[in-house]
Amino acid sequence: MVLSPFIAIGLLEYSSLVASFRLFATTLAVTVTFMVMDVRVTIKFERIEYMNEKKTPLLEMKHISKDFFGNQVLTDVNFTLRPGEILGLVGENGAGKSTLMKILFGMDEIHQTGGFGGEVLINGESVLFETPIDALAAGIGMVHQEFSLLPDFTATENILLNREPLKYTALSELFGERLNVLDREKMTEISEKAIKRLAVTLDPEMMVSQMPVGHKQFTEIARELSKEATDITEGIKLLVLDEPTAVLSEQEADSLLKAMRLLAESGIAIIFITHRLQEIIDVCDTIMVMRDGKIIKTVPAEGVVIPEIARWMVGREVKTVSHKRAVQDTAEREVLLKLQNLWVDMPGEVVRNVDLDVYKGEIIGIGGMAGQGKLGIPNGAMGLFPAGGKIFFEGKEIPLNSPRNFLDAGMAFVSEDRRGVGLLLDESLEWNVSFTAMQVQDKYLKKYLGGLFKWRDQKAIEETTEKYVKQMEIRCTSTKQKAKELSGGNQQKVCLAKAFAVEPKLLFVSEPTRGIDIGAKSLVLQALRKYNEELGTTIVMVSSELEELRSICDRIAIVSDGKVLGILPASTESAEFGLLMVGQHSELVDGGSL
Amino acid sequence: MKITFNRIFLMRLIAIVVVLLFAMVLFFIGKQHTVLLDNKTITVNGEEIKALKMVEVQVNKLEALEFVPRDRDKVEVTRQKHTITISYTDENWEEISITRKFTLPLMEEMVIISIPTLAANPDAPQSVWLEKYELPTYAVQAAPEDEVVVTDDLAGLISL
Amino acid sequence: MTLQRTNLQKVKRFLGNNTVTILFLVICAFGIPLSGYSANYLVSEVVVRIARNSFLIVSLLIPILAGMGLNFGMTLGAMAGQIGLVFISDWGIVGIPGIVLAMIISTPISVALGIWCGKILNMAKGREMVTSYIIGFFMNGIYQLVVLYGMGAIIPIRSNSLVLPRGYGIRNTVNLIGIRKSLDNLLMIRLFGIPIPLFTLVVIALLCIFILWFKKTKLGQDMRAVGQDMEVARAAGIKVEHTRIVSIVISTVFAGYGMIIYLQNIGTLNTYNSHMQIGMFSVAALLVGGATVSQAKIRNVFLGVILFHIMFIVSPMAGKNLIGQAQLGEYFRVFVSYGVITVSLVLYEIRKKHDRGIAGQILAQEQGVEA
Amino acid sequence: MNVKVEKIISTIMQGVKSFGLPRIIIGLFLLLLFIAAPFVGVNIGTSLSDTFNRFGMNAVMVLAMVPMIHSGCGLNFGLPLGIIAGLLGGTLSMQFNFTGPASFMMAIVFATPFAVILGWGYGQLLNKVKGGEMMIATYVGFSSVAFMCIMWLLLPYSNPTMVWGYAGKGLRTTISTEGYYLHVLNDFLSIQVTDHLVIPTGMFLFFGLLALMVWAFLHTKTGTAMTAVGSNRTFARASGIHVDNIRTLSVVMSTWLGALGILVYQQSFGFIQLYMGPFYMALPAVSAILIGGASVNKATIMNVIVGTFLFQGILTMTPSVMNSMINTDMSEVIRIIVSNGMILYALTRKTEATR
Repeated sequence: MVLSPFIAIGLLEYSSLVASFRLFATTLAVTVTFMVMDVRVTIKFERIEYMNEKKTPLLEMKHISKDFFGNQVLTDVNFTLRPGEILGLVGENGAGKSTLMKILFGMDEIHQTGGFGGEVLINGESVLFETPIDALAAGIGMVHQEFSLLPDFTATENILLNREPLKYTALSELFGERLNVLDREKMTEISEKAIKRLAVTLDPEMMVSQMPVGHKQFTEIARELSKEATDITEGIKLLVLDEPTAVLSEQEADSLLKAMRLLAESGIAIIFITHRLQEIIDVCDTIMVMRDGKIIKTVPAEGVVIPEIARWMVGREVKTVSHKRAVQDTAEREVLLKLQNLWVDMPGEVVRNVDLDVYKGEIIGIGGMAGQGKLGIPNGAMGLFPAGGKIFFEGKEIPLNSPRNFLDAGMAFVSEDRRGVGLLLDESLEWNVSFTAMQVQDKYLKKYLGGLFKWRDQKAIEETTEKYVKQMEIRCTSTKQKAKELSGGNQQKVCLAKAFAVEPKLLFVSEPTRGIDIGAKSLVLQALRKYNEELGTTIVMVSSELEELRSICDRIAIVSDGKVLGILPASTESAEFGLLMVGQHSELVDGGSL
Repeated sequence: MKITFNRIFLMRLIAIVVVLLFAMVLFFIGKQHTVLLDNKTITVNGEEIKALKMVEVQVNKLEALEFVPRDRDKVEVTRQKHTITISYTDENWEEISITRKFTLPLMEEMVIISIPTLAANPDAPQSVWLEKYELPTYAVQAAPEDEVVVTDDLAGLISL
Repeated sequence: MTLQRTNLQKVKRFLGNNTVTILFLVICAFGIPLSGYSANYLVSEVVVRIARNSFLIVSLLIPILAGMGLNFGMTLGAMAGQIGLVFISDWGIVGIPGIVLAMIISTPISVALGIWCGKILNMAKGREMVTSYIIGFFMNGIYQLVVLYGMGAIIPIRSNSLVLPRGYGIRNTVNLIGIRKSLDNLLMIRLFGIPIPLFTLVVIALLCIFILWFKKTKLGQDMRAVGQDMEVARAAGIKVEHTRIVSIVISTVFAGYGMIIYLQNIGTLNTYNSHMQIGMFSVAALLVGGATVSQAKIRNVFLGVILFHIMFIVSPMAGKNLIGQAQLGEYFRVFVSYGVITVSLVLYEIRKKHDRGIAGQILAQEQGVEA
Repeated sequence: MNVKVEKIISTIMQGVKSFGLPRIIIGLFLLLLFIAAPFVGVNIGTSLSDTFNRFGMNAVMVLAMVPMIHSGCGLNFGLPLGIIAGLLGGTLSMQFNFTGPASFMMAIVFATPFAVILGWGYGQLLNKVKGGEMMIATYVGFSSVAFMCIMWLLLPYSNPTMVWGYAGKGLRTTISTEGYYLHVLNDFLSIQVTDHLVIPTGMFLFFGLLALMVWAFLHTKTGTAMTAVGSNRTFARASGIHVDNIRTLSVVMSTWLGALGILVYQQSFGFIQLYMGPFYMALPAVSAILIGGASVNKATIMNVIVGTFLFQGILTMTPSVMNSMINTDMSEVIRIIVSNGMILYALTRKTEATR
């Protein structure tokens, strides 16, 4: 099976070929001319046949573009999808996959940020969904990464949530149809039918809270499948699966893939988003690779190998790695921080068993796909989420689950959750910058009566804040301005200033550039770089942007499934990282538990 | 709010009307009336009607009451249509029993029936022997001191 | 992915889940012999109180179903019921017709108050209970404004026995002689010398059947969904806000009916304080029966009424026999009523927090297995 | 021209917004009452005097809200717990026959350990129920009052001015503070401005002292931490603050201030109200600070002063003015509606993004 754009390109090439043949023909023999004409006719014939067979693709997205306040996230995205086709959509975090899906579903987020450019066609008709409900009515279903299931409902109840078949009761004449009674038998029947289509064993009467994760996933898919055509809605035609296998065991994933094939055979088109490339190759008809908001490649899945995809994903050979520090012999360097068997319980981000050595003076990056545990490492080490295992700092063991001990040891953490963890939104910049240093190290305090009274030293606070405002170029009206009034980039700078004020020996930075514009991004990265070089502070930086890590770090650890898969020097080619992220490793890997 | 005249709106309208009608019916059948029965010598249009010596009066199927002259008693009834039966012995030692139907005005709390008048004019319209009655006003004025309103709900806490 | 529990842990969990009920069983076990009441007396008192209070308590169930916690705003319904009773007393409608008419009058008032209350609670998601509690207080002010200053002045009240001598406002107590026990006495049977108001019990049974049926309706299902996770319900297209409002409206209307049933048994209406305490006592009784902020069943209602009211009946006498002061027992039962609510709320919050920590325990266990 | 008008309007709107619409309405209402007062024959001097007096009586209890709001424990509906500590202090001081100003000092001394112990326990409890503090605080207050009802009957008090005459034991429902600490603060340095207008300087000074202490505390390291805990608990935790300890400290402070508050109240009021007396004491204090502009997680000393003045002013003025005007005393109803309406308003407002 071949995708239509390829046909189009192929045809173009053919027609130019044909033109040249025709030119040729005027000077060549008539028979040759005839031959050429013949070819041409056959081509034409083929094309007509093709158009007849697939006259209207199920879904067509044309010239889709989207920007969030000037920040271009999608540029001219085109693709089509036929009934029964499985399209594998891959790309790094931030490549634009989720934005594309949000556009498809008409999420509020899109409408509130100024809509999008281009056109979405379903069965050849241009559509514009106001809400996801409209999209559902048109027969598009989505299974999210996070389960949207009710824990105390059975599978059946969840599958038919808000679409329950009803039995008439007289009271409904008066109080509306919501007073009709649920038709339990019919509900079971429908859900069993939907489950059967998946060809899995799933007890329709089982409570979701007692299900293994895989069954929850199947319940979600069955919910989409159970949507049959009614007079106002259409039966399910297109299913979007957003990383459905991320939380599944291998066995569960296998049965899911089988189920997907079954569905495709019954004519349902599937868009399959995943980071597990082998799955894509196994199950998809077509693979579409996105990067930086563009479609890089759309190829038939047949014959593609993982390294190829990984290369497409990570893409561009980066020219702008700003520094190349001599890779020193790591064996001789002093270990500053040692993580042993660290596990962290952080919602949506499970760290299972991390071993990691951080050397003094280096910048080490931690990368990996979303939800694989990279964010959990600093959060768990700091003690913001329940954690277990061991951490040694400068050879001493630091007790876990106690932020105070973490800070006292001389470490600091800039959280990825700026608004939730990083800032006192309702307080002034002064407070935000000075607070941690004041509390942990008794800075900016005047002491009276031999330290019994520790009075806030307003002047010292102001001076420090002003210093950092200048140094970091924080744009604000005054140091008294409230943190919530600043832009994202400036808020991030405040977070960094807060950490710098503590003057830590080791600084954890988590997603320092998330959600801020390019100008602020480079400022933040520069500040980190400078801090590391001037004061020799060791930095552990967590980021989902590999290029960012490569531009600033000495070494990069890749985390997957809650474990460190491997550590590579930052100068390693992107493709190697890409491979590592998707679970394929080469000999270059120099550490971590495998 | 947009009103659409669909089936459910109609149904609700009907239901509300039915409930209102039902409420009215309840009003008719649940309204309590006090009927005072009076056996006193009374002067009507200059003509004196003597009280009956000994009379037994029964309203509906309630307990029968006995009256001697100057007696007054009351019965409490609901609904509007009632029957009254009086039985007495006249001067000729004849047992006389009169049964009459009467209708109470809906909003009347209290009416008085003069038994002698009824006995004298058993066939007269009910307005002759039944009239509305109002409590003498001095009864109300007798309680001039203002009642102290206790809105503190803690009082109820202890004495529940 | 569930933690394996040992038997000891299971027992602990059972005790933890039923702390309040067990505590009450102990109180009653000590209180009954101390009070010296005969079994016959106690049983007949409890029967009376079941008939009197159950309806009110059942009205609390539906907001719990919708995840809105204990509806302290049921006092609003109680107020509506009382207004209905004031009107029928004024008009002199007696007996069963009087009760039914009072219910009919209370309904639109309850619905209006319920909608208002539901809207406010939608604005205060996450702290419904404390808000509904304050709504009760706030509405009490409006109620006083209407009953103490409006009735007789703006709203016509003719009866002198109702209106204060100053000419407007309803008196402290309204005698409900016309409807007193008319529901209870409609079908009173005696079993082993214990009078049983069968008709009232039938009404309560009908309400319970309604609640059970209601849980099977689409609306009931929607409420369960909203109660578990508002966002998931919203994503499925359920009108979350509307559903929550409806649950409060139903609760308020039933509370109004419950109040009328309650007062026909008592026989007098304390115009300015009957309603205020009723919310607290109903909530306490429900919690004693083993319900929590997030889960309540009909059996909790009856177990609760029985245990709570046994405590209520015996404590003054027990106090008198123990210390020589009946007042001590009275204070004791007030303390217990409030204490019960406190303990239940605290246990609920603690358990909620504990349940959230389970994922961590699983991870720790996993580590233990792997290491 | 037009632009100028628009600018003025927008400045006014800004001002209204920052000051809060409910406060402006209540303030205007109070102003109206003061303007109307002379016309209906109410003496302004007496009214002002009353208002000052009640301000002094209640301000400390309103101040008791501040520490808990600062640490993010929400409105202290559990104020009765602090009041109980105060009652214990007051009654103990009388039991040991301290008289005059000394009895007030000793009441504070006796009340302090109770306030600390009760506050500590209460704080521990609130730490276990983060997120549901307000409802639980309410019921902790109620059940502790009911528990103390039993204790007032049982505790072995013996001072004949305090116990029931006929039984010789069990405290009375109201105990006069006359001869003990009646008006010790009211009369201290009080200024007689006119016949009707007296300024209870001592009470103001006492409140001023406590307010200064709270203000100063909030400027120390620990005070700063407390504010941060209330503003964003996770932030504070990530800055190495032991959140639970700070919260407990705030609850102890609130409880202690509540204890002092009730003592100040009693010395002016003249009576100690036991048993169900403290039951609903929290609500007026809560609504006063809300009227003053505080929210569920932000409060300042200014909110306390403005709120107490507005709330007590209305409580003083409405009965006298209304009574003279329409011969009806609706003040109780107005109090209920205004105070609970204020609490509702605060509860339904979306709290800041950080929570």
